[in-house]
Amino acid sequence: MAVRVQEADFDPGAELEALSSGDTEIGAVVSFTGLVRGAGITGMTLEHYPGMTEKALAEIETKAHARWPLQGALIIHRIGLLSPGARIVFVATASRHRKAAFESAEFIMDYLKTRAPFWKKEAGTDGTSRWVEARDADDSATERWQR
Amino acid sequence: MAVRVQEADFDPGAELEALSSGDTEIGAVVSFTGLVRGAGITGMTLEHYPGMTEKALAEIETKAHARWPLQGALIIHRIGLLSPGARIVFVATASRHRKAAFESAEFIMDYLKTRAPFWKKEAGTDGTSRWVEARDADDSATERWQR
Amino acid sequence: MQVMYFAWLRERIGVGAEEVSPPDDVTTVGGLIEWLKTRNDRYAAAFADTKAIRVAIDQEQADFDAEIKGAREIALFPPVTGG
Amino acid sequence: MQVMYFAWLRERIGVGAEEVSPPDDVTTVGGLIEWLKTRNDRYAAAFADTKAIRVAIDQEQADFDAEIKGAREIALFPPVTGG
Repeated sequence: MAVRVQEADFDPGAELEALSSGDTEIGAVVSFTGLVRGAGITGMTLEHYPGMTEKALAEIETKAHARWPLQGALIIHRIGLLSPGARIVFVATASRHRKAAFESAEFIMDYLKTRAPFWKKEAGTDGTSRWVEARDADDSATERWQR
Repeated sequence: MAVRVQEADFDPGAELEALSSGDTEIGAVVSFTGLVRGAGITGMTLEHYPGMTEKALAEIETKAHARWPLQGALIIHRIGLLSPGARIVFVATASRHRKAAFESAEFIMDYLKTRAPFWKKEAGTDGTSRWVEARDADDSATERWQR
Repeated sequence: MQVMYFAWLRERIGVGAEEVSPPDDVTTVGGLIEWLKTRNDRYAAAFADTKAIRVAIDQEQADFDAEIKGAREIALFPPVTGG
Repeated sequence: MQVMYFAWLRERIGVGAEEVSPPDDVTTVGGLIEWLKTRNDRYAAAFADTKAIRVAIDQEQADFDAEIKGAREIALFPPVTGG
């Protein structure tokens, strides 16, 4: 179980390798990488709530482990100023079978989107900046795991 | 759109980088890596149907593109002799949003499992070898996309 | 107790965190917000739409009915948008 | 036409591919398999359980009712297990 909140970029290939190597029970590894989309913006600033963030991400990972048989899970979330195309978030899960790996990775992302205290502020190409608004679709995505 | 069938190993990090770089419309990249599980086996041989395999994988990718708005998709499947822990298959999809990336990657894997002409033969630690049997759960997983 | 603000709530109020001592009849998060609104126009404007406000007490999600007695750290912020 | 066998079907029959010339009254995949079974015991044993056999005609999935007339390449194999 691992959670990291950092300004620095990360290496998805190295993270996948570290997660899956050394345990030949693992048959399936799923990863999600979230990137800064570039349309109309020059960059994005990620603010978070130090202390609570790490706690919230660890709780989400614990929930995933309780729900699926996982050999491993990893959440990395960047903070600070990010350019278009930059990696923001990385989630990876490892399990014996693909269904558990897919579902748990999607579950972690859905919970992260509505439960982890991060806020995005976009800097527009027109010189203005604005806080990104939460999407109702994200709430719905989280709720479906509670049914 | 890309499909590769090869004996050689591949580098998931490099493949993810190639899939996501240069297009800042991409907000979400999902990858699946399938690995040889080691319990009771010394290795596994992947047989396939040259010609039909590439065609079947390309058709699955086309179906995924028709169903979700994807910026990119990649399927790599290895053939030949593989050791425990070795990578067998890699599927990656790139989209604006995470739901399309997750669903399309899972869709491709579900179809690949029941439609692409690959067969696994395991070499047991007891010296015997056996062809892996198809799982009903894989048929069900494919069928849910047809409802 | 310490009250923390994030994102546009922090920007509108003008500080990220502050020590506050609400009167004894302020017992819930909702009450705390109503009391903060009386401090000045910046607070009143920031909290005009409380539907847009989320709460954590001592770094755990909470709601407006939650008791604040004994809390060390109360955080108020807009819906999260990470990931 | 060429008939191809894969996985345990190939092993049981002993070849991976062969040219065959079934009589004119063999018009479907199912008929082809029944005709192959009459060739010798190896074929009869390999095709004993036809529920376990899948088919592709000219590299496209097909079923037992499919017409074989004009087919260049008919592949018979167990359910696939890749991925």
